[in-house]
Amino acid sequence: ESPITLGASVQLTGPVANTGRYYKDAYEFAIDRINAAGGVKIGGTSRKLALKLLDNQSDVNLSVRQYVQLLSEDKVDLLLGPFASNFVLADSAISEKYQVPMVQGGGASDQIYSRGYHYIFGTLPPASNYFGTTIEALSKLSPKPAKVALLYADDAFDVAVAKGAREQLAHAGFNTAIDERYTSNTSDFTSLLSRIKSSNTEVVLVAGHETEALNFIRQAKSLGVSPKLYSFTVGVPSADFRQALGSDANYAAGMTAWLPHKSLKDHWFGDAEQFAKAYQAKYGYEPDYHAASGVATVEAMVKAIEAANSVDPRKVRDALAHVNFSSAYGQVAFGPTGQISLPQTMIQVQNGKVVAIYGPSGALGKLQYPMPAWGKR
Amino acid sequence: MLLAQVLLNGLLLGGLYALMALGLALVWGVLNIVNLSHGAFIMLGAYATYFLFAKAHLDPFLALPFAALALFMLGYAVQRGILNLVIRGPMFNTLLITFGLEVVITFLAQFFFSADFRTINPGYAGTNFDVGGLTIPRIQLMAFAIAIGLTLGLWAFLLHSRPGRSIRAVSQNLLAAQLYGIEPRRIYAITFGLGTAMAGVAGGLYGTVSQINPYIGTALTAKSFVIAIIGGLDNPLGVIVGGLFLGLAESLTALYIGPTYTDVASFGILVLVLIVKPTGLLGRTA
Amino acid sequence: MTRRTRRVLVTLAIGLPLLAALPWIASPVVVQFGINMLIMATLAQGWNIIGGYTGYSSFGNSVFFGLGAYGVGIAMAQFEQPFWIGLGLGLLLAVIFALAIGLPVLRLKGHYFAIATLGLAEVVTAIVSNVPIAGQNVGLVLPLLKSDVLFYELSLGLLLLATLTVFWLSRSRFGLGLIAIRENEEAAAVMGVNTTRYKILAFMLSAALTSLAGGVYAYYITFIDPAGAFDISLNVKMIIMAVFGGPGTVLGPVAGALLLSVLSEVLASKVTNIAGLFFGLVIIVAVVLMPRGLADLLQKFRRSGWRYFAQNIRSHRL
Amino acid sequence: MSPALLMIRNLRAGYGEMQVLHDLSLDVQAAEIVALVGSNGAGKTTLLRALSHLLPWQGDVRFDGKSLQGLSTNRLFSLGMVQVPEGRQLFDRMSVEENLLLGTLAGTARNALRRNLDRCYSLFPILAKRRKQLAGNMSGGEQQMCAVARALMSEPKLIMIDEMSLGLAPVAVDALLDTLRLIRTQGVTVLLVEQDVHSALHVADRAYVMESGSIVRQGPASELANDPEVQRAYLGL
Amino acid sequence: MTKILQGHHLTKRFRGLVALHDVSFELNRGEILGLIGPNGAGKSTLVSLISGTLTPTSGALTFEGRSLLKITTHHRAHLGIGRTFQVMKPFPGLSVLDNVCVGALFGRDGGEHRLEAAREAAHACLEFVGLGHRVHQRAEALGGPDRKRLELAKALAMKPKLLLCDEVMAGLNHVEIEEVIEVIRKVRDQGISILVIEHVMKAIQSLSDRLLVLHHGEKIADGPPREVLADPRVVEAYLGRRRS
Ligand SMILES: Nc1ncnc2c1ncn2[C@@H]1O[C@H](COP(=O)(O)OP(=O)(O)OP(=O)(O)O)[C@@H](O)[C@H]1O
Ligand SMILES: Nc1ncnc2c1ncn2[C@@H]1O[C@H](COP(=O)(O)OP(=O)(O)OP(=O)(O)O)[C@@H](O)[C@H]1O
Ligand SMILES: [Mg+2]
Ligand SMILES: [Mg+2]
Repeated sequence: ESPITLGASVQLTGPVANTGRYYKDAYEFAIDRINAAGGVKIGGTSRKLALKLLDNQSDVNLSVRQYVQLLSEDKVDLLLGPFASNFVLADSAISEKYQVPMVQGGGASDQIYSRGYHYIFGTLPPASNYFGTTIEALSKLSPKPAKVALLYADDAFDVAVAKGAREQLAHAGFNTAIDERYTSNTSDFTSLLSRIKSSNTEVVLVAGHETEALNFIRQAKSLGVSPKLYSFTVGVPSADFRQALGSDANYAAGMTAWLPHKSLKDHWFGDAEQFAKAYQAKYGYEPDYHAASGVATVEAMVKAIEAANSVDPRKVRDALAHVNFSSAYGQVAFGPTGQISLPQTMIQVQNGKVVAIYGPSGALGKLQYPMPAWGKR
Repeated sequence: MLLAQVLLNGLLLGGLYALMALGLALVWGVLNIVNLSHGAFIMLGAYATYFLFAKAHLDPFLALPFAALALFMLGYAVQRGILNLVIRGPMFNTLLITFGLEVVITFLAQFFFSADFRTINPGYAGTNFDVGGLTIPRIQLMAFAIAIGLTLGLWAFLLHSRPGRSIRAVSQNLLAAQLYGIEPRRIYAITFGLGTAMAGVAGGLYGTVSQINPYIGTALTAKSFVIAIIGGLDNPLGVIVGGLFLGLAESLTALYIGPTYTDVASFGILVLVLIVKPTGLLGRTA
Repeated sequence: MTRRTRRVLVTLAIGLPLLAALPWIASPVVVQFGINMLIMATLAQGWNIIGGYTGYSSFGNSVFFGLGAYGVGIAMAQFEQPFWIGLGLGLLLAVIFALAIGLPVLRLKGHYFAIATLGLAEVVTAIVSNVPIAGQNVGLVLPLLKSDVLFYELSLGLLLLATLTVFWLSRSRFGLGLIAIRENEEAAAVMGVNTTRYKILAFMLSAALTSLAGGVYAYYITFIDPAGAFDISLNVKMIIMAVFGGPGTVLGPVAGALLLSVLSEVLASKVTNIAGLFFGLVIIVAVVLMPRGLADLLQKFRRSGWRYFAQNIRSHRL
Repeated sequence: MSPALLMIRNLRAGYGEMQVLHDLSLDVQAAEIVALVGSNGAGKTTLLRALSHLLPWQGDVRFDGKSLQGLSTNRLFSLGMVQVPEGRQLFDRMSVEENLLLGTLAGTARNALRRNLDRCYSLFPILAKRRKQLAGNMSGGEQQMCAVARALMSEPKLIMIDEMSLGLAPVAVDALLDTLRLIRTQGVTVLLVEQDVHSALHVADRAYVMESGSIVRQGPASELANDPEVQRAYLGL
Repeated sequence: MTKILQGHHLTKRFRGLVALHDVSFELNRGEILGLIGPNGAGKSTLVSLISGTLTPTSGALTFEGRSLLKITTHHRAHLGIGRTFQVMKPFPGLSVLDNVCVGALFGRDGGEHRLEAAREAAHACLEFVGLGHRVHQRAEALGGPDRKRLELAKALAMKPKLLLCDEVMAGLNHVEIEEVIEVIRKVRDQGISILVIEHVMKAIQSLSDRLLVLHHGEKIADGPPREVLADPRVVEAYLGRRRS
């Protein structure tokens, strides 16, 4: 029996490689495990999974061509996604043209799902709700923070995050003293930080990229800017982030759609905790939600193939629309537009460890609030 | 107070900018090589300092001279071994070849150093002191001082020493320089090496205030262009002016107009300066 | 008509129909690659007019490309107009832009011009990412058209148009005027070449061709944002392809685009994650071995054989 | 006769495939002014370029008894051979004074520098007035003066001048010819390429006539000046 | 005799340096005017003012009765002003023929618009100055004197009414100078007015109808060659003792 081939083009080199490579690891990890467990059952026989992975060098145009190559030349059966919303936006046009479903765990922008495409499915929850739990947690504080700053990068994903957060902040009755868009990949936050300091803003919410979070925190320290809390959409859950900042990473809050918790049961990995252990043992770093979401895409694909009892793209597509299973990543089921809906959990770095603070079901841990001033740590 | 603080931030940033652009301006002004790989050398300097700091536990400021030396040797070798092969060809060739170099260096950096983000984070990183209500970050201040010092040193060297004059002579008329006893291959390599050594120092300092990864180079090259041009190429002092100018312009734009407009401001100024005074703020008119 | 031109014509007469028929005989990957290659070649050819013939190394051509792309993007995504309207809009934007900035910027010489246009490219990118009708930095999503054949033929047509334009240029009074400007602008002016007008016309011509390519690209890729549409490394690629092939020649840029595209494509799909390294090395080696481009190689290689490369190194090194 | 300061035997040189100099032989004695005349394209400039090793050559060339084979251009300067090249080749974006300073050897003492500068300025007063001006902005004749002055700065043993009087006003030519005579008395040797054959033969001790890359006539300058063949070909008499 | 070119109180400053100071002059139709003066006197500067590559600091210029001040460089070429450059400016990458062709294509009245016709005209010009045997070489490969000839051919191809020659004989030997003198005479015989700058006395004497002498940017003499060359100020500033 020939294997079922999944194709993907991800960022193994180039500026986005830092996160892109998580998807490579996740895809390989999931496929190995599924194959070890016997593979995919179709019509009574078992077929193995294979992966055809290409490096798009962080170049959108190249990634588009590589997806065409995967479909027409390498004749892969089904598609897994790249990392990041702008890649998914362009690449999903190929899956739509060829009518082969793509399940991706790397793009969360609302734009991906607003085009009425039928062949794109995603395991990252909607951008607009990223700060939901964080804001809920904030409104439970007393005294309630008087001034909040909302800073966001100007790319599709972060603009969508900010839009949601803005509404939720207003709804929860916060005074948003600073609401500022900044250029993606900027390395200088000193002007914004000085404004935050001089306006005595207490809570800062940053929707941006990992590099920006790093620079933000380092420059906050050097300018002695210490609000009572700051929270970042990305970076905080990743090991890389904590390693780069050392002890300066403490108190940084963030969010994740996934934590390696025992309660997340999985057909192949047992539960999320076991998954995380096995993953770390193999790759030498802690998995964060990118890895988990990447694994979930492979699992969703397998579930759909088994449900459709075929690798026919259209049948798999219809089956994907109806999958609903529990995984190490969480409950996977796609809404009418193709996007999953998962709540975010607020987290904070405490003594170099990621601690869950607040989830959809309420408080999970104690928020260290306010953060001590830089000089008093 | 906010304005004063932002002005200060801008100035300190500008000092670092100036140092970043210094090597580019030197190599461009003297060798007429528009070095698209300049940012990649800054990146290498940052990594050199990082590894000396993280692996050899050397204070980053003490590591700078070693980083500079390493980058000097690398630059010397690159010029002797590669750039000198095409130096007499059409102007575009150096542009292309340095573009190729950038691709290669970046690739190798990511191959050997991985795409992980790094920071040079000594114990005193991020400390600051207060002067009359202004917060002055310590590392930025030291970086600023080093940047200004190096620039002035280079300026004096180029303008008033015999080797400096020889360097400029080679750039202006290769044939005459040879006829008058100057060995151009060595001078070229030394100059390029000086340029990369400057980039190395700038990179080390950059790493102490910002995160580093193999891909920071391209953006830094662009920034260095802006500064070099605003300042003018035939005078290292111009680079200081360009750096400070840009630092201030960006900080003020971020404060008053909005952080997404800093690029409009910095590159807008670049274009305006070019149109009004192509030789830069301090340059001589032709 | 010399023997050489006749040979070129014969090659074209056979080659063109073959190229046009390609989508029906080749695999979709090849078509996909073809679209990309043809667009790149058009860009290189567009750049050739201002950079190769006039001697002004523009780094602003990515702006024309972006304006072309946004013309189509805005017309289709924001106003639901047909593609052709968008193409026209982009063309208009680009040509007007070339005219407006050409006047001040084309007074600059050499590297200064290059950097000024580079600066302009950054400014325009930054402005567009703040303009609501262009979708700010979030970008625009265009309707999906599932016909790669159409895109292929469009791109081929564009390249043909660009190449014919350059061919005409190479043997016209206008073209000689541009070359004179490239070789010595002051002398050209003294001999009666209206340098300002010629330079701006060349810039506008270059802008027009480049923006058309941008428009086709936008519709084809279905999603544009400032970083993608105004990508400066795209501009670097145009230059590399044109220079690699031989700037200031009719077919050089096309040959350069073809060769480099094939090379980087093969590398990207075969040695996938070390493609970047190879690409960089190839550029370095190519510049060292053939500093005057493919056109020169083809001309002289037959005469001097492999010694050609050694001679090049000897005459260009220090 | 003592061995020549510059001795050239069977020199062959050219551009790429094209050979320009054919087995050329020529001697220049110490403290002598030798003129080299010849029509357009005879190869005079090529000879000077080859001597400075700006072109590859074969043959035997000795300076001060020492073979020049394999010596790089910049080494020749420190041996005391300097050249005022065709087209002047100034450092255009440097001041006149910096141009002159670059004409000196590394390590020249400060007062020697001063003395040489003063000598050049008194020779060409206009250079003193323009000392801070960029060389590239000067008039054609001023540039020629600057180029000659730069060559004199290093107190060379042998100075080779291509197209000496190019663009110089008659007064300036006179001044220059006087200077050449003067430095000759100080032991400097001069190899002069000059289109104004009349002036050249007037100032030179000996002269060579060159045609198509070979020497066709040689002898004392006064003798050649009266040679009817030379008169017809170069003086238009 | 009508005046083709007149300069009124022309002054040109380069920052602090006054290169031309209050110079007035005129050039008659069909005349050859010699312009001499010591090095740095401002001769080339004057030519640049006329051809439009420099603009005067003050003063006025009229060509065939119309003011030149607002007229761009290329337009002056169309009106019929052609010049050569002392520091030569060939189009180095083009063939000798194409170099000259540019002149034919864009010169007086916008030049010849047909490429073939322009080529023929250019060929004729090259023959005329004695470069007929090198038409297909690249301009780069020409030596100094041949470049001078090329400069002249380029200007002639423009079919100018007024030709400005800036030291076209420098670097030529006496015999070659005779040839160029002959060429310039022939040009004049076609009715073209000429301004020549030359340091070769023999050429200046035999060519010029009139001489204009500049010294330190000022006009110190203007008149028939014989008189001017005998003027003690000219002798002292320019000719030197040997010629006196
Ligand atoms: N760079 C070059 N490439 C090819 N040929 C050249 C080059 N320079 C000179 N030549 C040729 O070499 C020959 C000798 O030229 P050279 O310049 O030495 O003559 P010359 O005696 O100095 O004459 P001139 O009076 O023109 O200065 C000429 O035929 C010339 O065309
Ligand atoms: N761009 C410039 N900047 C500054 N000074 C200049 C410039 N161009 C010319 N000069 C100066 O103006 C004066 C006149 O120069 P010009 O070239 O007109 O002299 P010239 O009479 O042609 O001399 P020559 O006989 O040496 O060619 C010179 O002293 C020169 O140094
Ligand atoms: Mg010569
Ligand atoms: Mg002059």
